[in-house]
Formats: sequence, structure tokens, C-alpha cells
Amino acid sequence: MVKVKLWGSLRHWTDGQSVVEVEAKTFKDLLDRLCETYPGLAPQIRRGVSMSLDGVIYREAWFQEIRPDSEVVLMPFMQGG
Amino acid sequence: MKSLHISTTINGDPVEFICDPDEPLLDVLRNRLGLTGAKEGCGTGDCGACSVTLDGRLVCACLVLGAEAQGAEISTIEGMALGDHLHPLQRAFIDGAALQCGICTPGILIAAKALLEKNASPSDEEVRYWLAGNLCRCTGYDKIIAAVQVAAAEMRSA
Amino acid sequence: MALDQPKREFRYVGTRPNRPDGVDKVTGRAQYGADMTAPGMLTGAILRSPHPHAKIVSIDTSAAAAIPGVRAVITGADFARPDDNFLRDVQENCMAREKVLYDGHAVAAVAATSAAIAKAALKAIKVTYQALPHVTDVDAAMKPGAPVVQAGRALENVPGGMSDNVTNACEFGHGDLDAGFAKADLVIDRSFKTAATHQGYIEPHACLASVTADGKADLWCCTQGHFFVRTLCSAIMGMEASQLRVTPSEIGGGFGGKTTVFIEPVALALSKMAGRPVKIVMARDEVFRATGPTVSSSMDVRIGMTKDGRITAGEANLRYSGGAFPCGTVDMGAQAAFAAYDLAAVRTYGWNALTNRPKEAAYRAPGAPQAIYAVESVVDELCQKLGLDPLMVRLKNAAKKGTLSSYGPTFNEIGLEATLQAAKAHPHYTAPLGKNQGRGLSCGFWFNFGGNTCVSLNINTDGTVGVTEGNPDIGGSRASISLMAAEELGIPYENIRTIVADTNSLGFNDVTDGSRVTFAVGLATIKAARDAIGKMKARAAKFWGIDEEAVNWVDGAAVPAGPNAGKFPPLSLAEIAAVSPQTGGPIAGHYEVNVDGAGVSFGVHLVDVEVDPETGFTKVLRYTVFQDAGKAVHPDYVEGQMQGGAVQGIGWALNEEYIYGADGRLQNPGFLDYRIPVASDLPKIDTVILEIPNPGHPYGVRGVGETPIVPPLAAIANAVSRAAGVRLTELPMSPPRILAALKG
Amino acid sequence: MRYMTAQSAKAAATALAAEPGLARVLAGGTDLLVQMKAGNLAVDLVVDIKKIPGIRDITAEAGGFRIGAAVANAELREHAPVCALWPGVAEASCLIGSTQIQGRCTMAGNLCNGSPAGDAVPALVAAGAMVRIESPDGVRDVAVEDIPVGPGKTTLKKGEIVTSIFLPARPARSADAYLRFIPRTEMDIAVASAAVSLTLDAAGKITAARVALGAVAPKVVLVHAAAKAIIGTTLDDAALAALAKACEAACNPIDDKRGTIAFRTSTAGVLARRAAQIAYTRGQETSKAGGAI
Repeated sequence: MVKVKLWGSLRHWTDGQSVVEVEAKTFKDLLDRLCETYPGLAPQIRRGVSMSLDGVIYREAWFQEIRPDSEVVLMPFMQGG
Repeated sequence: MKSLHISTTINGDPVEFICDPDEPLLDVLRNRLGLTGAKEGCGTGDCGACSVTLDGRLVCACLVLGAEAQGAEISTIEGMALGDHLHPLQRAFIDGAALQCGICTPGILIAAKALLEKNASPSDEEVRYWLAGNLCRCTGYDKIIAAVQVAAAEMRSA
Repeated sequence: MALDQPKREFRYVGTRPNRPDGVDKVTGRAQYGADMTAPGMLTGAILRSPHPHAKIVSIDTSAAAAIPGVRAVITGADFARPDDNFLRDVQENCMAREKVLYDGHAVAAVAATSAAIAKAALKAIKVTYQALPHVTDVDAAMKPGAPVVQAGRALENVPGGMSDNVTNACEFGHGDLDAGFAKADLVIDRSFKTAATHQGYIEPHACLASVTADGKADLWCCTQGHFFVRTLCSAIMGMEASQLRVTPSEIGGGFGGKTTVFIEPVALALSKMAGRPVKIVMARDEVFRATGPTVSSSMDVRIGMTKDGRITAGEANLRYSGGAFPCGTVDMGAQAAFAAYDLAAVRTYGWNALTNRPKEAAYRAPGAPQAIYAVESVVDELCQKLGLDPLMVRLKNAAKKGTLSSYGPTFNEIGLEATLQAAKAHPHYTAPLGKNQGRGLSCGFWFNFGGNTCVSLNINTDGTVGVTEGNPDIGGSRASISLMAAEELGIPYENIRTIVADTNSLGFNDVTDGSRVTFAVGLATIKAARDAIGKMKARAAKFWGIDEEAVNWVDGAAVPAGPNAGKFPPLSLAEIAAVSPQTGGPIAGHYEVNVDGAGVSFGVHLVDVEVDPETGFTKVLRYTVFQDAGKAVHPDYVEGQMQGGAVQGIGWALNEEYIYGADGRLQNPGFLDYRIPVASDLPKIDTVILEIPNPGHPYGVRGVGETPIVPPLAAIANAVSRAAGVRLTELPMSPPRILAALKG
Repeated sequence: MRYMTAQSAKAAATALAAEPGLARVLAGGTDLLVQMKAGNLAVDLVVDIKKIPGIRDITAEAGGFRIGAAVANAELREHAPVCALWPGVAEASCLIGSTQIQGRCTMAGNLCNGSPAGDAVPALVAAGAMVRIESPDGVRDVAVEDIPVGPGKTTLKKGEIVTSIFLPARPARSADAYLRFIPRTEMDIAVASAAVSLTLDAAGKITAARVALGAVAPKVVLVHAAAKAIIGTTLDDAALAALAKACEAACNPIDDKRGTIAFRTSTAGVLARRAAQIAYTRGQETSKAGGAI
């Protein structure tokens, strides 16, 4: 199981939890499991989310592997100028 | 609107063109003569990107009518280098990384050349005030001022 | 991604060679957007709404179409309505449909044989509007009962009961705020406003479109990302991507504002209708009225501090408006607001509201300058009131490796402490100040990105190298990329030429944004060089009759890996290249990747100002930028980013603003009254580059382009507030505003 | 639109008078071309006056100088005797726009444009300059302050053109100064401005003064009360305070994108005070230098 930290406004769809646990080995797994477990997160995930994995931000890397002890943080999809 | 036939001199070359009576010199240079080195950043004399000299005076080509070029001598960025020999200002701008996007560069070079022809040893402040009508949004002006001074020093010692 | 230890010893990287496009740019030869021409080209022009908000009752284009020389007239009805929300917003921003949503919103366009005829045709188009109530202020737009700019655009994250204009909401942070504030000796709660500002690139948007009868199209334009232009335009025009080739011109500044399309779909539609190439060049007033300003903002920030300078809690409420279309920039601001601090309790809330203003476009670190301005202002005021040194307080609370960041992740290697220490050690920090003078300090932060990147590197038979990349060069990146290729290949910089190729020549490249190019394109170039080196090593191995593994690449040449590999003289790149036809054919390296691992970047700015107590005029006396670049590939252009960003921030702090009248019309759509800094406004901008390597890049590079615009707003505000003896809380701090504050 | 080059003032005036549509004089063109570009003016005839003999000349006359209507401000700035005699007028003219604008713009154009914020105008009013106007009917001389009426409006009639501006001679120990307030250091339109011209006696007492303000009323205002406040004084603090107060009282500005009523009013007083101090110091310096040139 991977502990995923969510940003505040997503708690509304996770019964108020700011950290949820899902079974995931990759970024894609993680997104799929989150959508299944918490369907309310699906619109945001479809619009785009980034994942911080042990402090490194990944924007779209589906196959990025996640270790069970990794720090995983969901973030809005990054944009810049 | 009846077109006008104008005879002028640009970068030392005799040039003839026709233009509308209300057509700015900048449009003539860019659209009729293919001299696109002068840029239109505003069309209202606020940015200096279209700087050229008219009878030796630094002006914005967007605020001169093409008709006024009759019998005049115009210098543009295309005439600044002599063949493949760059003007010291041009070299100093490249060497000193005094440009980023480069859209303001032709106007600034023309303006700086006009300054150094009047004042071979300007202070930094004099350079800054002289170039106040040449907007640059990339560099913060720092390297531009430095490059003008490098060129000025080189031209003084030449 | 494997995080190798970044290389620290360099031969070419870190030097300052001349840029490859330099001569073209100092001789007027470089071709920018408006410099392109095509045979038979028509002039396109766009009719824009004088109303901030109105229903389009009817548009009669018949008189315009009847004018001799007019070859095409289009309106919003000529575009299919995209299903996707994002695309639909982009299309509707290029040309309105049922409603105009801001002063300057495009309603129709013409293509004609001359500019004069096009202008006359615009005048002949009759648009009947039904004016609607408008709102341009973010706070007013959020009030219940405000005029609704667009209904039904709220995302699922917006709580019920808010104005229809509120389109998204977000919350970030951790810890117990109440407990944190309870520990504070002083809590300050302040409200701030910032005006919308424009990127202010000197080159107006320009493009040339040519659509042929068989449905193929070419588009030349000034853009930060031609691949994205292709994505947007092909979707809006219903074309296949392969049928639309987009070629970027030289770009005359962008700063984020040229990351989307405004005129490109219009030019394509006109060209398609007219069957001839069509060029559209925006006038300066169109640039201001209809292209991307930043968000405008209204913010409340509350921070608690102990007497000894420990921040116990921080909270921010950010209300941004990205204009008439939904905008997620507030997410970035809410994440960045407290990023410089190691906090036990922090919370940021963000909202975006629609207003009758142009659609926001990115501008250097979008969303961060506003929020950080507010936070850094309150930190400074706390320092003042508690009698603490503002730099020591920043050091005491600085985020560092292992800090749980305010936006969620735990930081890796970051350079904030080192940057603050550099500022502390700099003579500027202790230089004496005179009467009416004040010194301001602010930290700044930006995430930086990587993104989709595709690079080809061709080894020419004469031993020179061509690098083909897909990101418009906005500030010298071709030089930086050549430097990295030179470093990796071990050949002189002068032997490499880097070009920016069209959309048909490479795989998809993300936009030149997010401070990504030197980082991501550089990374891909290094990897493409390694790919080519591998191939050259293989050729050498064959030549020598040894295993590929027994060949090393040293100083631009293949050498046997060790005594066991055999004794052969080195084979240089040029030697291998010369015989490449005989050894298997051309040699090229490629690399395609969606780069992650961009290192975040911190900066610290120090500024001294003098405020004229009788007029409120602020003179910037001295300015120093400290920033972590990871590794400065071409230090001249790193300094240039730091100086240019700082000066844009100075403009934002002091004079730049979108001014709307009660009629909802933009009052200052020109460089006369939209006051960007001029040369005489400024002192020298000193720079101190720090190099704390980013583990995510082979050379340790971090993006540098965006961070420098973040600190100036608060640095100047803090300096002005200290000089004037009164806290300024609204940007810009124009002289009338400062004088009013001085007079209480 | 038609473009014509006039060979004489009379020809220019005649053409302007005869034009049934909208006719405009082209000298430097730095306002005219901007307005044409913005589509604010549908001009039918433009008469370029720069080829009129003498119109680009600066000539000494009766101890003063006659400045041709088409003399570009950059040329004025390079004319040392004018700058020495009327430094305030010279510095005001040189503040209009950028170096590029300076290469084209003229004081006469600044005046005829009718803007209350024109930089040259307050200085010319304070200087007591006279404007020479030619028309098909003849020539007349008018005080500068009688030309502007309100924003964009002047007393010039159809067929009348300004051909020169005369800066008079002045007594020893006289000087002038001009200051404007802009948010940047260059490239802005004045938010408020003040010009002060004064004459001192040997003891440093002000014997004559004229004070004019720009951008604080529909037209440039000559503030008699402000002059009165400093005449007879050595510009002590009380006189300066009275000057500023009189200037503030003469303001009738608007709130707009460039400044507020309160800001303009307060700043006009500050600028008048500072300009008076500069002019006073200059007056003392001319005295040391042995009188006016």
C-alpha cells in the first residue's frame, strides 16, 4: 500500500482524509486506484495532476514506479510561463 | 487616395517608391522596400523599435510620413555594418549578450550610434536617458548600457 | 529517472561564447513574426468589441464583403464549436460567439488585398450589441448578485452558494493553524490587492497562414511553442496534425504570453476562405486589449511570529481573476505562497473568479508573484514591529532539505539557505542608507518544469554538428544548448549549430515555458549526444576490431578503454565522421523524453529605494539579485534572466497596471500609459549566481527564467514601506497611491 | 488624404483656408501621426510646412530669439544662446517625449496641440513668449497664453498657422525653470507641471515673476497670485509656502488614469516651489556671471 497525500480541496471526496492509502506500483496504478476508490476525484485527475515522489515532481509519467515507503503527494498539474 | 512618387536615399543608395499620402515611413520601409530591420512595436512613438535616422536625426519611422522622405537621407539598421564588417556597437552587443529576444536591438543600435556621434564619452546616466525611448522588456537594460560603453571606448581609441 | 551525481567539472559549459543568432539580430536580418511574406499574401484584420460585456444580436458582414479587394470575412459562426472546455475557451477567446466578454474581444475578421481596404472593411461590418452589466473587479465579481460573466463554469471543487463567477477553489497546507497562532507573540493580518499586468513583449503577435485547396496548411508565427500552436489550431480547424505545419519565427519576447493562440486560428480560417495566404499582425492596442495579462488579485494574509522571529503559523486567502474564462493560476499561487518557509502550520485557500477582462495568459511564474508579495510583506512588517532583522528571520525559518513544504512534498536539495547567506554576506546588505531611503528584501520561489522534449543531433562528415530542437529561443537558449552538446561531445562550441525546427521535423516539444528549455532540452541534447557518441564508439570499435564496450569517449575522441583493449591512437569525432559513409552511413543521435525532475528554484532580492515625501515618487537606487541556477550554462544569459525578471517585477511593483474605467473599457492600451520601466528608471541590476546542483539534471541545471520576477514585488514594497514609514498594501505603488498613504 | 509641401507660409495658410474638409499642419508630426493612426482624425489635407524658407531657423532678434515653427526641439537644445537665456524653456522643450520624438517635435506643435499637459507651454507662458501667426489675411502676434482654450482647442482660426515663437530679451539677473511630475523618469505625459520665470535685483529680491502651471486645469494657467506671492521676497520659506498655496488654489484638475485631483493639486504646489528655487539660484548665478547674455 502507498500513502498518498492529497491537497486540501480534494478531502471533500475522500471522506475528509488528507492522506489515503491505495495499492499502487506505478503512477498510473495510483491514478486508477484513486479514481476507483474515490470517484469524486476523477474530474480533477482527468484535468491533470502531478505527483511528487520523494520530492521529485512527475507530471505525466504513468510508468514511474512507486515504492511502498515513498513519499507520494498529489499536486495540481503544473503550468508555467 | 492618390499615391505619391518619392525619390530618396536609404543607406546611401538611391531609392524610389510609391506610397499613400498617409503611409508612415515605417510601412514603406517594411512593406514596400523589404527593409524589415526596423520593427513596429507600437506605431505611436513609444517604443523606439523603428528608430532610423532622417537627415542625421534620430527619429521613429512610425512617426514620419513616407512622403517626407522626398530628397532626404535615411539610415536604417541594414546599413549599419559595412559589408561583413560589423559596427563596433553591433559587435559589442553580441560580445556582451546585450540582447535576448533581439526585437528592440535594431532600434537601440541606431539610437546608440546617434548618441555616440554626438557624445563620444557619455556617462551611464546619459546613455540611459538617451535610450529611454527604446523599450527593452528582456534585459533590464543592464547589459545594453554596458555594451554601449564598450563600443564607445573602442570607438574613442580607434 | 536515474539521478546520477551531476557533473561538476566543465570545459565549455559555464563559458560565455557569442550566440549563434547574434549577427542576424544586430543587422536586422533576423525574421520575426511580422517579417514573413508570401506570394499573393492578403492582410488580415480583426474587429473588436467596444463593450466589456454584451450579447451579439447580429453581425451584418455583407457591406464589408462587397468592398473590392475584400477576399474573406469571418465571424464566430465560421468556427465549429469544440466539445472540450479548454479548446472551446481558446476558440471563443480568438473570436466571440453569442456574447462578447471583454473590451477588445474579437467579433469578426477580414482579409483584403491591402491594409487600407481591410481597415475600411472592418468599418463596414455592422454589429448589433445588447449591452449587459459588467464586472472587472475580482472582489465585486465574487459577491452574490454580481453580473455573471459565464454561467455554469464552476468546477466540482467550488463550494455551493458562491457567485456563479467563481470557477475554482483550492486549499493547501498542513498543521494546526489555531495552535500555531496561539504560540505567536504577534499576529498580523493584512489585505492586499495587485493589478493585472501585461507581459509587455515588444513584438506584437503576428502570423502568416496559408491553407491550400487540398486541406494542407502552413503557419508561420511568433510563439513560445509551435507544437502546441499546431495542437490548438488543428483541433479548432478540424485538421489532422500532419496537415498543418507550424514554423516558428524568431520571437520578440513572450514571458508566457505567447504560449497560446489569439490570431492563428483566425488567419487560418481567413486563408481557407480566401484561398490565399493571410498575414495578421496585431497593433499594440490589440495586444493590450485582447492578449494575456496576468490575473488581478485580492488577498488576505495572516502570519504569527514569536519575539525571537520564529513563524508559528501562516494563512492566506487568495482571490484571483484570470479574466472572462476559467483559470487555474490561483492553484499555483496557493502552492507557492509560503514555499520559502519551514512551517508547522500553514494553510492557503484560493479562488478564481470570472471578470470582464481579457483571458489570462501565463506570465513568468504565473500566480506566484502576487501571493508571495502578500506573504513577504507581512513577514517584513512582523520583523519591523518586533525589531528583528528581516534576513535573519528568513534564515531562521528557511525551508531546507527535509522541510515539509507548504504545498505537500518534502524538499530535496534546495538553495534557499545558501542564497540567503549570500545576501547576508554581500556588501549591499550593510551599506548605509540616507534620508527617505529604505531597504527591502524578499524571497521568491518557482517550481520549474521539464516536459515533452525531442532532440536530434547530426554528426556532419566534416566533423561539425547540427543540433535540431523544437523550442523557440526566447533568450539565448540555442547558445546554451550548443554549449551542452559541445561539453558532452568534447568538440568546440563553434563547431556546433543549433536550430529550432518546425513541427514536421521533430516529435512533440512542449512550449518554451516553466523555465524548462535549458533544463529539459539541455538534458535531451546531452542524451542525444550520448546516443551519437555510442554510435561513434561502435564505429571505432569496428575500425579497431575490438568490442564496443572496450571503447571510451574522451575529449572528443574514441579511445581504447584500457591497455587490455588494445593500443590504438584516438579516433576523433571528425575522423570518425569523415569515414562515416564507409563505415555504415550517417551518424545521428536522438533523444525523446517527457522530462521530470526539474529542481525548484529560490531567489532573494535586495533593493534600496528613495521615496520623495512630497510627491510619492520612488527611485530605485540599488538592486541585487541572488539566485540558485543549479549550474549556469551560459552565465551571461542567466544574468540576463535575473536582470530582466527583476526589472519586470520593478515595473509591476511601481507603475504597471491595467486601468479600467467605470464603462469597463481598458483606459491604457499603449506603452504611453501602460508604463513599463525605461532605461533611465533603473540602476545597475547586480547579480549573484549560486550553483547548488539539481540532482535531476546531468549537469545540475535548474530553470532560471521565472523565479526572478517573484521577489521584486515584495522587495520593492518592503523598501518603499520602510522608506515612507507607512505600509503599502496595493500594487502598483504609483506615486498618487504612495502620496495618499503618506498623507494618511 | 492629400499631402502637400508648402513653399511659403502664405501658400500654406491659403491651402488650409481653402480646404473644405479637415486640414492639418505637419511640422514634427509626433502628435498628428499618432492621432491619424488611432483613427481619431480623418484628415483630408496635410500641409507640410518644413520646406518654408526660414521656418526651421533660430534667429536673434531684439535681444531675444525667434524660433521658427518647424525647429525641432533637438535643434533648440543644441542652440547654446537660447538655452542660456531661457534655460527653463529649453529644459521644458527637451522633456517632450524620447530622443526620437525630440528629433521631430516642435514647441509650436506642442502649443497648437492644445493639450493642458504640453511641457513647452507652461514654460513659454512663464517666459511671456509671443506667437507669430500668419493667415491669408496677414500676420499677427499673440501672447502664448492666449492660444490654448481647452483640451485640444485653440484660438487659431481656420487658415491660420503659427510660423514662429518669440522669446524676448530679459534683464540681468533673470532666469526661469520648469519641472514636471511623471511616474517614470521619461516617456510620460506630465501629471502636473510648473514653470517659473523671475528677475532679481542686486540684493537678491525678486522684482518680477511669472508662474504657470500645466496639467492641472483645462488649459495651462498663468497664476498671478503665485507670482505676487514671491515678488518682493528673497524666496524665503514663507514666500515659498505662499507660492505653493497660491498654485494649489489655482488648480482645477481632473481625476484620470494619470493622476488624481488631490495628487495633481498637491504636486503642482511642490513643483512650483522647487522650480522657483531653481530659477532663483540660476538668477543669482547669472548675476555672478556678470548678467544675462
